[in-house]
Amino acid sequence: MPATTDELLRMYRTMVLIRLAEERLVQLFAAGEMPGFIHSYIGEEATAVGVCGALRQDDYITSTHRGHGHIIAKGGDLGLFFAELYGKATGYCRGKGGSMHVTDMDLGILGANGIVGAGIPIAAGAALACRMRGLDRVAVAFLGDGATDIGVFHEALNMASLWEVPAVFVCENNGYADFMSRAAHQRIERVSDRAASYSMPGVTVDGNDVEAVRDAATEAVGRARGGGGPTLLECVTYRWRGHYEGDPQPYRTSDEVEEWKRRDPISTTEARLRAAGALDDASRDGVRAGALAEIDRAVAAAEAAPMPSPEEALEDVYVGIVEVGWS
Amino acid sequence: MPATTDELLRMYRTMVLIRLAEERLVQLFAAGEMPGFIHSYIGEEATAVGVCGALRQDDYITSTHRGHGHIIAKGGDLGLFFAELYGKATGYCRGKGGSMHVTDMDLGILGANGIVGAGIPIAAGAALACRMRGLDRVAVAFLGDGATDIGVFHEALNMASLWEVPAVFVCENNGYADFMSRAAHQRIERVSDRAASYSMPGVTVDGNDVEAVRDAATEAVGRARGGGGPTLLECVTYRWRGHYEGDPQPYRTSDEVEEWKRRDPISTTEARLRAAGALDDASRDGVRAGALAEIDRAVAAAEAAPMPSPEEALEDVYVGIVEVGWS
Amino acid sequence: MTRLSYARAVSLALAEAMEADDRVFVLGEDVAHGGAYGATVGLLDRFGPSRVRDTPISEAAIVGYSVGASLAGMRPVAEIMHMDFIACAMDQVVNQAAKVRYMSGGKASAPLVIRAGTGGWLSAAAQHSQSLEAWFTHIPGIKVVTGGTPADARGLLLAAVADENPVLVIESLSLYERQDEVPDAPPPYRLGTADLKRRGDDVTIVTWGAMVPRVLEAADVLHGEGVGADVIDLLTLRPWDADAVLASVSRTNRALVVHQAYRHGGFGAEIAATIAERAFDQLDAPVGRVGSLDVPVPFSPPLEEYVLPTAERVAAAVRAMA
Amino acid sequence: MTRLSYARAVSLALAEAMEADDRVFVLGEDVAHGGAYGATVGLLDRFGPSRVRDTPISEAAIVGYSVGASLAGMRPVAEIMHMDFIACAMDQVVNQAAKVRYMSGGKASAPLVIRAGTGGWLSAAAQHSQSLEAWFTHIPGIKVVTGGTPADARGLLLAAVADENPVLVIESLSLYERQDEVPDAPPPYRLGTADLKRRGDDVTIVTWGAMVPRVLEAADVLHGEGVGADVIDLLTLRPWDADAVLASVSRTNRALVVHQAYRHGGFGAEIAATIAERAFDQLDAPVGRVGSLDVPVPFSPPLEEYVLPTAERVAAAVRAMA
Ligand SMILES: Cc1ncc(C[n+]2csc(CCOP(=O)(O)OP(=O)(O)O)c2C)c(N)n1
Ligand SMILES: Cc1ncc(C[n+]2csc(CCOP(=O)(O)OP(=O)(O)O)c2C)c(N)n1
Ligand SMILES: [Mg+2]
Ligand SMILES: [Mg+2]
Repeated sequence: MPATTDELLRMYRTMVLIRLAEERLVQLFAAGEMPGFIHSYIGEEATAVGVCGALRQDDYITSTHRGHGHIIAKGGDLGLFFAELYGKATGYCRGKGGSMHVTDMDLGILGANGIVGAGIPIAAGAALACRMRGLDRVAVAFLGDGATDIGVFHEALNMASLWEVPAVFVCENNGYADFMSRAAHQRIERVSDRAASYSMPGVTVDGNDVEAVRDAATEAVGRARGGGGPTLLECVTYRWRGHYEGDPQPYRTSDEVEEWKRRDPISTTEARLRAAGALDDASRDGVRAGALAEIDRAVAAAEAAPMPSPEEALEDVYVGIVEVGWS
Repeated sequence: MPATTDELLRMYRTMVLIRLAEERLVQLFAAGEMPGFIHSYIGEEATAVGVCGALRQDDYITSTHRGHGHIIAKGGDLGLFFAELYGKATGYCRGKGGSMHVTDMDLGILGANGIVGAGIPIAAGAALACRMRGLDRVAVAFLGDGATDIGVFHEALNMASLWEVPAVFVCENNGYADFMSRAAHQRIERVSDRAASYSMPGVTVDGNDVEAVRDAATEAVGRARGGGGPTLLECVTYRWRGHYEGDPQPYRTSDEVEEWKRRDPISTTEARLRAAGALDDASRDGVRAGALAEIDRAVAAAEAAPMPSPEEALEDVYVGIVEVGWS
Repeated sequence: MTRLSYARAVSLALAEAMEADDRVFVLGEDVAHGGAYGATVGLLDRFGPSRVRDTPISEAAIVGYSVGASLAGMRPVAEIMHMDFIACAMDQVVNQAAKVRYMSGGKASAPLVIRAGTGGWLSAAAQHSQSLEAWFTHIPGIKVVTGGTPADARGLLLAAVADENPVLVIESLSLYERQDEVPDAPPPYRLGTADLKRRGDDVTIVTWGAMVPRVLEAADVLHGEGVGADVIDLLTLRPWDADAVLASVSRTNRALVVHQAYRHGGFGAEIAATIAERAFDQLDAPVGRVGSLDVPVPFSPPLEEYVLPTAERVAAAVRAMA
Repeated sequence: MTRLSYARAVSLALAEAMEADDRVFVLGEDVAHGGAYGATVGLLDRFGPSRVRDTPISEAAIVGYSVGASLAGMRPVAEIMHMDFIACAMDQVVNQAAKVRYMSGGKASAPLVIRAGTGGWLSAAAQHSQSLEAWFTHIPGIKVVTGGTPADARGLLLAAVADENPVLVIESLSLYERQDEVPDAPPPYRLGTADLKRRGDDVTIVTWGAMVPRVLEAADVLHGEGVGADVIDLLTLRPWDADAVLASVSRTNRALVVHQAYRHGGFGAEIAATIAERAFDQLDAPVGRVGSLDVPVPFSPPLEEYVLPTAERVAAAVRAMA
């Protein structure tokens, strides 16, 4: 079932929100406001939004180091999100996680991950739990192309196929793993060809086409939910910015980047909505203004929020135990 | 180039030697003479012998927990071998390694392994070294079907294809990983199909047909030696005995075992040699008698050899350091 | 009371836990076949293949699936056949299971259990004989327990499954066949509480796991020589019962820590350092430590026997403190 | 003498080692691009892609290939970007590299180097900030070294590459930008020998890695208070220079061990326990230990600053011993 115009509009709005939130983050980071690393999702919005468009709120996802888009697409609260990235006490993780560990159990966000590939078996295990509990939920593991080289990817997919867990492995093939182009880290035409090693359906889709992603995800999610087992879904996309903010990117040409910018998932969607008469300049501006206002509110709240007090570091290690601090 | 009758006869002799040595080991183990575990290679002889028939003495192999056949096929010294399995000071590893760790650097045997799959990157790394050193050696990693599920298999093959290392990954698909049938541990028709994940040639061959194994190995080894990169070579075979000596094997039927015994790699070869006029009852008995005499000598020497003195445990941890013992 | 082997006590506890709570399931290599060392015998017949899951040889995924399943409401109990193999799953144990709660600011928790068959005296050489508890006692976010008797193995495993945190349960393979009394009703075990296995006033011996019977043997010998030993079985290594240890040391004024793991850098160092620090004025002798020699575990029995600690060496260490 | 950053000292040592010995090559994620933190800058241009190898994200294979290549005559230097990621390669490090010599009865050896970027103060949270040396100091068969200055980082790395054993080289990411004098000719470093970084008679402070500059800072402060500290930088953690430490303690009669790693179960416990045992009669106060609090490393700067040890806490610990 293709997306209705309403759905498309909703996805468009989310993509714009991600883009603008990321742009704001980039500015804040450059201004020295954000501690740690930032891995920008700009350019890949259609993947997160298309996939999450196929999910219910009670479905699970595991995210990655490049996870901001996933969090927002799954419905994450922008205020809690920004506060976390600022390291504030009011953040999603009370300031303990930061950019790479945003978690929202109410939305099925089982955490992002600082370890490449580590979320793959975790999502699959959550999918197994759903099946064992008789729930018709599914779990999506987001992962990069680089993550398909690490051992646990292989182990997790083999086990998923064996147990027919209701999982979808969404590979965001953005052409690079760190500074290494895909040709420099794996010799294989399509990432989705790796599904054959597990007799699992492998699908490749234009990751910059939110409708195509949403359709492919809907099919894979539907199969999983219906007991038909897991899918490896490759979304071919591109990261516009460096691996991390500050990456000088000597490993690629600006021509290559510009070429991909011409395939901007947001402009593409905008054009479609305009063609369908569902968007004009005014409503487009309205979408952007709405997103910006939301971001402004979130950032302002985050900035105003207190840093955690040092002793909060002692909590949340174990259920039922608070550690001893410096005396 | 197919094997000459002479070569076939040589391979036959080695298979018989492995079979009879393993049978002796099984007896000794049952009689309580051997410490530790024993994983019998009986029934799989054609794989080790066919593969090693395609190798030079200076080529490398890494072996597995089920490694006795590899050691003997690569030219291992039966006396050092038995002495090691007895835990004697005169053994290959001075009694420190036992059945799972036989090593002979002069024969390129880089060690067996108690960790499933761990020898795969080690062989590939040795292959890389050969290439970097400008040597035309190749390295073979022996591995089981179960080992193709563990992460490092995937990582090692991906890197091997990327770097075109002169390695051959020989999967001895004997239908089981421990007590788990192949269908219980992976959902894929041929193990060799996994090669496609690395754009690597994947070949499946009858692992009980020593000529077929030798031919396929010769091709793969030749490709590797000539700079054509690695191959995943699946040899379909069967282990006649339990996973380890003492395994009650409730997980399979004796019919299944008997069926495979009818495809005994040694009888098959024998029949071919007879048809070629290269073997008759007398020479067959001669081969067996020769092997038994060699085994008798090795076992007698091993039995007569001294156990290591306790303090020898303190040596061989580091080059240049001897550890401190109990005072 | 029933006489059970250690392995049978483990399967009893697993069955009890699965009976009591539908969310509990077991996974691991060969577990549906009873397990490589027989710790899961009978579970498949009783609970069926959905709750007793054979896995491929994929230690990282075994633990990773357990993390995910626990986050999503189940109570997985994963088996790692030999503790040495946990090296293949370290990221999932240490960077995922142990940290997910903290990194999420308390939002998520991963109540999973990892059972690991551990230790030497199997003539199984360097990759099948290690006691690696020190890797985990160093890591905040996971609990570590180990029983040295069938009854303790059962009680601790039940408590581990009931715990809301990830728990590593170390089982001594060399004790698997050992039989002992196990009470009919599962007694409550509190993680973090040590057990005084024997009482004596001259020295405190702190130990755990496979060394428990060996230390008790040594204590018998010492008793015959007129030396009385408090034998404290820690049971939980993280968090460990420092109060019990220090209370005993304040009475005996001498302490020895004994474990099977390599002595050098073993968890015994933490205990010894803690005693030496916090009981500084009470000690009549340096805190002793007995553990494996600083070499990998060798295959050949006389070598292995030399490298691993024995009752005799424990007794000798106590005598040297007199 | 030249002023170099720690990162630049590392790339200098790599270039020197590669220049001196054709068998030396480097591999790891992004190393051909200079490395994620710039420790391999310039090597690709100078030595070419065969000896400077970018790898896929495959830590186990990075170490496994290194083991194989070292067995077959090469001298690999593998980079693990953050030490936390070594969790993905533990089997190859601990069960393979560290044991191949022993298991083969001395037939094989694996002269490889693993460089691991380590530690916190990066606001990188729990999976990118750990100091895990205690996992390896517990394991016989591998050596462990770590420098706290650019000169030491360079000298130790050269010695590690020249060593016939597998060596883990821990590099402190928080020191990477720190500049200091580096001698023109590479001085010989002997693994296993500690360096007395500062002399004083009142207390012995044993430390390493990222804590070296912090401890020296504390020693300055203490000096101003009339307390003189011997600051011993271990440099090699396995095998560690117990003689140097004990000699110092016999003079100062007080000892403090300081490391960035979690205090609980850290390698400091081994050192403290050893001092407490072997210098029992010489100690005027319990051996102190300062390390990270027993929690994962948090993201937010005030939390991280609270959890990791500081110069101030080191000074406070010494004052408490007076
Ligand atoms: C196990 C592990 N190794 C290395 C890293 C360092 N690292 C962080 S992101 C990254 C690249 C990931 O590439 P990919 O999976 O394609 O994701 P992308 O960044 O392109 O979204 C690497 C190597 C890590 N976090 N974890
Ligand atoms: C990492 C690891 N996990 C588990 C084991 C226990 N184990 C030893 S052999 C084996 C089965 C191996 O199966 P396969 O690779 O097919 O080899 P086969 O025994 O059939 O020759 C297992 C699970 C191990 N040695 N290492
Ligand atoms: Mg990528
Ligand atoms: Mg098999």
